Amino acid sequence: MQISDKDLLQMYRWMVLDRVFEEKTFDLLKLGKLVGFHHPNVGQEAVDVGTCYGLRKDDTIMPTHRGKGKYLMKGVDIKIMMAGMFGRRNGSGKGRGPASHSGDNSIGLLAGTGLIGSGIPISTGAALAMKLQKKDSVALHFFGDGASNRGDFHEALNMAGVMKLPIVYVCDNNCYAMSVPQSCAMAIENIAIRAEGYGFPGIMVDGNDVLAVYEATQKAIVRARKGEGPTLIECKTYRWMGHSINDPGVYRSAEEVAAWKEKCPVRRFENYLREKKILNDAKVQDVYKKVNEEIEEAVRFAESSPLPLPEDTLLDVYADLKN
Amino acid sequence: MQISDKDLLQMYRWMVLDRVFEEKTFDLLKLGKLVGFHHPNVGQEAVDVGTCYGLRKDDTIMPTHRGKGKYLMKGVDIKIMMAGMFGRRNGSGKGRGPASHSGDNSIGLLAGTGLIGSGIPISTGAALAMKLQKKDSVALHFFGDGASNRGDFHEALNMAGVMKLPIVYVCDNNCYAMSVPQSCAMAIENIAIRAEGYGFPGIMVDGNDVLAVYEATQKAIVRARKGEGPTLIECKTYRWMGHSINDPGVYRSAEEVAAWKEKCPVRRFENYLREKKILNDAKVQDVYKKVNEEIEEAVRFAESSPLPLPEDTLLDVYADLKN
Amino acid sequence: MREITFVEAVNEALHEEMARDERVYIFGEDVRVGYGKGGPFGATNGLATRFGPERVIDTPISESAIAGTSVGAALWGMRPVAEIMFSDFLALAMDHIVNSAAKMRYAYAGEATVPVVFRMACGAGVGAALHHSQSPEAWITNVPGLKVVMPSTPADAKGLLKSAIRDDNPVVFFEHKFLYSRLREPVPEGEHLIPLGKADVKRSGEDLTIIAYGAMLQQAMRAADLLNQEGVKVEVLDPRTLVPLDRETILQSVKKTGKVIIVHEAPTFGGFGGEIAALIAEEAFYSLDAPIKRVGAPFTPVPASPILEKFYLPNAEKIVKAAKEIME
Amino acid sequence: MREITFVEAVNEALHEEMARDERVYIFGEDVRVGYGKGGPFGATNGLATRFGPERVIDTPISESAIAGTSVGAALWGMRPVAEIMFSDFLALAMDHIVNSAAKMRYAYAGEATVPVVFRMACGAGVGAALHHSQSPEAWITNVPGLKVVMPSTPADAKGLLKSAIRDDNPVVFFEHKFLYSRLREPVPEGEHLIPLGKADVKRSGEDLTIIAYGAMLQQAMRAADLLNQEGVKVEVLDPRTLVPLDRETILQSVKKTGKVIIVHEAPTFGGFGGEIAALIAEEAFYSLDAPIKRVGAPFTPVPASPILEKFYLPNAEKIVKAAKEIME
Ligand SMILES: Cc1ncc(C[n+]2csc(CCOP(=O)(O)OP(=O)(O)O)c2C)c(N)n1
Ligand SMILES: Cc1ncc(C[n+]2csc(CCOP(=O)(O)OP(=O)(O)O)c2C)c(N)n1
Ligand SMILES: [Mg+2]
Ligand SMILES: [Mg+2]
Repeated sequence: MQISDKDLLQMYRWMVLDRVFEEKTFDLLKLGKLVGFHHPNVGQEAVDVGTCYGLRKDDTIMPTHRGKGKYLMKGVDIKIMMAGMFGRRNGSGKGRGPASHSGDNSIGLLAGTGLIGSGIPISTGAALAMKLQKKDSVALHFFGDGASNRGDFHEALNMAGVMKLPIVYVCDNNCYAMSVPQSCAMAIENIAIRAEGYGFPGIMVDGNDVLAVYEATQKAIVRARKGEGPTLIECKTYRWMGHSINDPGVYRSAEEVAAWKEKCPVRRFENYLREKKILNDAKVQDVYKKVNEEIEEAVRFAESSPLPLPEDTLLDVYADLKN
Repeated sequence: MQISDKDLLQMYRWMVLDRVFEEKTFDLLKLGKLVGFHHPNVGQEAVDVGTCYGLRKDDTIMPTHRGKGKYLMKGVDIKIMMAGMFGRRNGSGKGRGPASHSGDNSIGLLAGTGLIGSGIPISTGAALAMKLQKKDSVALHFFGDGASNRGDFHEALNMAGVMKLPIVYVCDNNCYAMSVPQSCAMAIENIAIRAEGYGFPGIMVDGNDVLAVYEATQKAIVRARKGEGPTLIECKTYRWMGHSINDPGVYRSAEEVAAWKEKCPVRRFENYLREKKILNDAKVQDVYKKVNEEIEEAVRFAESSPLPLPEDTLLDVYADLKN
Repeated sequence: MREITFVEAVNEALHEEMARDERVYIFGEDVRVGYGKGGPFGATNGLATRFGPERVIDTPISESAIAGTSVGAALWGMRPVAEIMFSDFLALAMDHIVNSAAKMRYAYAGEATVPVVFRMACGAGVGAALHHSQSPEAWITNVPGLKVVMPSTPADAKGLLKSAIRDDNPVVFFEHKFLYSRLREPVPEGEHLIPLGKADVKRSGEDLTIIAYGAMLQQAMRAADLLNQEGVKVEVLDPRTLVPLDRETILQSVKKTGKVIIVHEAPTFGGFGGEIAALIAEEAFYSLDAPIKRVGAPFTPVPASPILEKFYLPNAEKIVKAAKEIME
Repeated sequence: MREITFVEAVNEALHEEMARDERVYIFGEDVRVGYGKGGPFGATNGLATRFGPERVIDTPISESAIAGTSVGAALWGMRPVAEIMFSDFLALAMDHIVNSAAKMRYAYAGEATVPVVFRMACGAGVGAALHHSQSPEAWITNVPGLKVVMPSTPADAKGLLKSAIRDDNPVVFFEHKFLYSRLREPVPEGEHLIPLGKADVKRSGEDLTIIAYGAMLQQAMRAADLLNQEGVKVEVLDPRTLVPLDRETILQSVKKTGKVIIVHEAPTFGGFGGEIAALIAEEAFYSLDAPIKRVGAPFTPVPASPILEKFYLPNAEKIVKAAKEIME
């Protein structure tokens, strides 16, 4: 697959942004500055960037609970996202919903729910809408290895298969669902094979190789736009940190974590771009500097943003009725 | 597989009983004599007999809504079953529950619920109990092609796979779920392949060939008793009649139905046994005569059985509390 | 006015709304053909031939995904009418009704609407036993974000369903299956809209208010007749919409009569009648001159036998008995 | 008596019952290790090391099958303690709780028992937002066949959980997550059983009854203190078990005080408070000398922001305000 240097650089910038954003917000979380749950995505950046790069505005995505990279790539303003994480009135969710489950139809961002796996039929319904509306947009849906054991996974993928819906299911397989390793939750190694049971292709990719992820996604998107139906893409990756701030991660060995850190997707892509002479020290530093500045600015914006008013509680329950 | 002549004859008798019982009770239904829903099983007898023949008392089964053959084979007294269908006080369910969703622990009959597919985890739980109790019994669970699209199918089979539970999942694939043909409900032809996604074997058999069904089931049972885990067996068959008494079956052609009637599992087995000289005209007549008598007697028993008392409504809601 | 059955009224509403708005589509099991006339009950009769299988979609047996995909399609510009064949199966769609549909607008902080209707056949009286006969409205009336509707007459069914389809909120729409083909009444042709959230005084009276909905309205009307013969003037009030509940009309009636009986088919304990009783006990307390009575089913599953089911169901006689207890 | 936290009390009950009866096993997500101390909250701490992974079973993320397999295992001789991590996910297990567990004994016409406990962490106050903070008890209190328990103190949590595990009926056991590590109180060591279906008068008084459960009991006690300072003698009654409800104790109290406030954390509208109010309005009507008040959450999802959540939650001040309205 041919990708321009400009695109490659853009992708790299997103990888770095994703990494730094997650690290930075985790620090803020530890400082008690953020509201709600946050599940750091560090180590899984290649999935975000490889799947979301180059999507159209009228394509939808629904990210998972883990990480904010996909939101940002789909077009959520980083300041608004940060303000949401700070629980501010102008941020994602505006204090009513959590920042990580807020949606925005204008940029094709579908809100999930806090229930693992329940988003799968919701995205599938958006794909059904696209088909009924005779559009060539595509829905991208994200979920974890753990989510693939929910009944909703089965019901939705089966429906998408039989109705040939324009959707790409992306499984962020990071080997664990909270403390439970994949081997304890299913008797198979490759979740992708489940697609066979729904009559469409299931593909495995190295989830730490952004270009492999990108290529697989683009193929699936073309297929979906042509009306040929869904694809399931399983991206094998790993989360470096605990499930959430409360999780010391006692269920896995230091060696295992270290081995995966060796396969760092950001460094790997950086090395590749250096080899291709697209990146050098100066450029890398520049990317990090700009990304850091962008994030710092977002934090400043969030910190100076207004808190919600208590009475905001009562808004937006119904489209017509008032509390 | 070696099967004694005696067993073959027994199986034949069950095939005939199943067929005649379903036809007879459908007539009674048309006469308005039965209470509740009934879904005739005519055409699918080979699945009942091939799977349930030779089960142990400490094995469990959970039949579907369709047909009573499995209940009778597992040991429900035909009179009690009939009395249940007549809504009598001494019959299955005793007027509280419907005859087709009543259970009896003493013979390993698990009650399902009226929700298609919801029984799958329940049987799976019985298999888990067997494993925890370190028994070598097996759970047999039945469900239709339509039920295999329920989320519970997925969640339960996945659990059974990873926990290596002693259970055999039998899919009565009769090509339709009410009016919906399989092709309209899933993009695959062979439901058995879904087992791959759960890490255990999925097997297809001709569901109109009682011996093929028997052989596949026995193999799966041996596997389960040895602690090697579940098997999914898909039996390809067809229901001759409408889904229920209300269903004129406008969604399928007369030719299709006729073609499947050509493949009648009862006649097929009969012909086989005639060829093997195990059956002849006289024996066939004798089997039909005895079966008819048995059913007639059950009907007489049911008709002369007491109706429930209105206040029975209030019984058996809690093990301890009284209404 | 021409008379049609309850299910025909439902069907007419679907026909009209699908013709009016092409974003409306039907999604459920056996809705296309079913038993030959659209679904097991005929509610979707003629829709597939008129609007094509693209807009009248047979689904796999996947209640959770029926509900969940409908939420997604509603978010993405469609107006799905999802059918859950029996309301007992609401339990399977529960997550998407209470956690997805009901909360989406809040999660979006007002930047999205979820115009989906979940239709489902509820209620007992047809010998369908414990898993096909429940009245589960109380399972979802404590869930902010949902509207919950239960019509009692063919005309209300048509007018409320049309409004529900046009509503920008998720609406759970209970259709009592006992009424489907048994209740035939005048129903206005063409545009006939009944606003959600408005109760209807089905009969005026000064001595006693009976509040009843679903199939119980018929029983309340019969009870009113019986009581009238003994000189008790009964007001029969049908809330029609449970969420939002028309508090004013209820309170007005009770303030007038001072006595109230609340009737529903679900078990009394834990039923929606509790909400109505609590409302009255707080807001019309000083107008009450007798205990608030509730008449509902006993605390048991719905039995299979018709003899037992008859004993189980609330009816006019039980309402009259309750009335006599508070009219003394 | 030694003091332990709410979650330690839950944990102790599990330890004791697993030691007592080897048919008891734990089944749920992350119950074995979780965040290092058994589950996300520590409720199953130490169980896996003591009883082995065979009896403390980590499951896939499959709430429906967690519930459904537990029903099957209970039918086949085991006594499962199924864990649904957050009670919001009850919606996913709803079918097996309301249609399987609750109805099995009836379907078997009394020839089976279904001794399963569904434990789940409910409630708000910890900033967990709309899908991890609900109080869904009213979703299931209209379902015959279930018992529904919600303890308010560590001692009750231990005593009720032990009873629930020994009960031959399906029990839904709500544990308020705000209390888990925040409430530390004396809890009897060893055998300590509190019967299901018995309310507890947590404080006696003659002027006003406050009925409250779950995390709201603390608020009711605080309100009682505040009101006491103004000379109002408050009786605080904790039903502890919602189904079966201890009607006698409730009616007795209200008959004594003549005034009642019902408090729960779920939205007021459609909440379980309606059932309690309706009971009182029917059975203690003539003893009442003021409207029945309910204090609950507004009719909105649980908001994410702590500022909003504080506004959302019922508390002692809101209870006092309601009290003043009826004490005048
Ligand atoms: C239905 C449901 N069950 C359980 C949870 C609690 N929970 C939150 S995240 C999580 C693990 C999810 O694992 P996976 O899908 O692999 O995603 P990951 O966290 O690894 O990215 C669990 C069990 C939940 N939120 N929803
Ligand atoms: C959860 C649920 N959805 C829908 C129904 C209505 N229903 C009863 S039988 C049936 C078809 C079942 O098809 P299948 O599983 O293939 O079994 P078959 O009837 O063909 O034997 C349907 C949709 C139900 N009882 N439960
Ligand atoms: Mg994972
Ligand atoms: Mg079928």
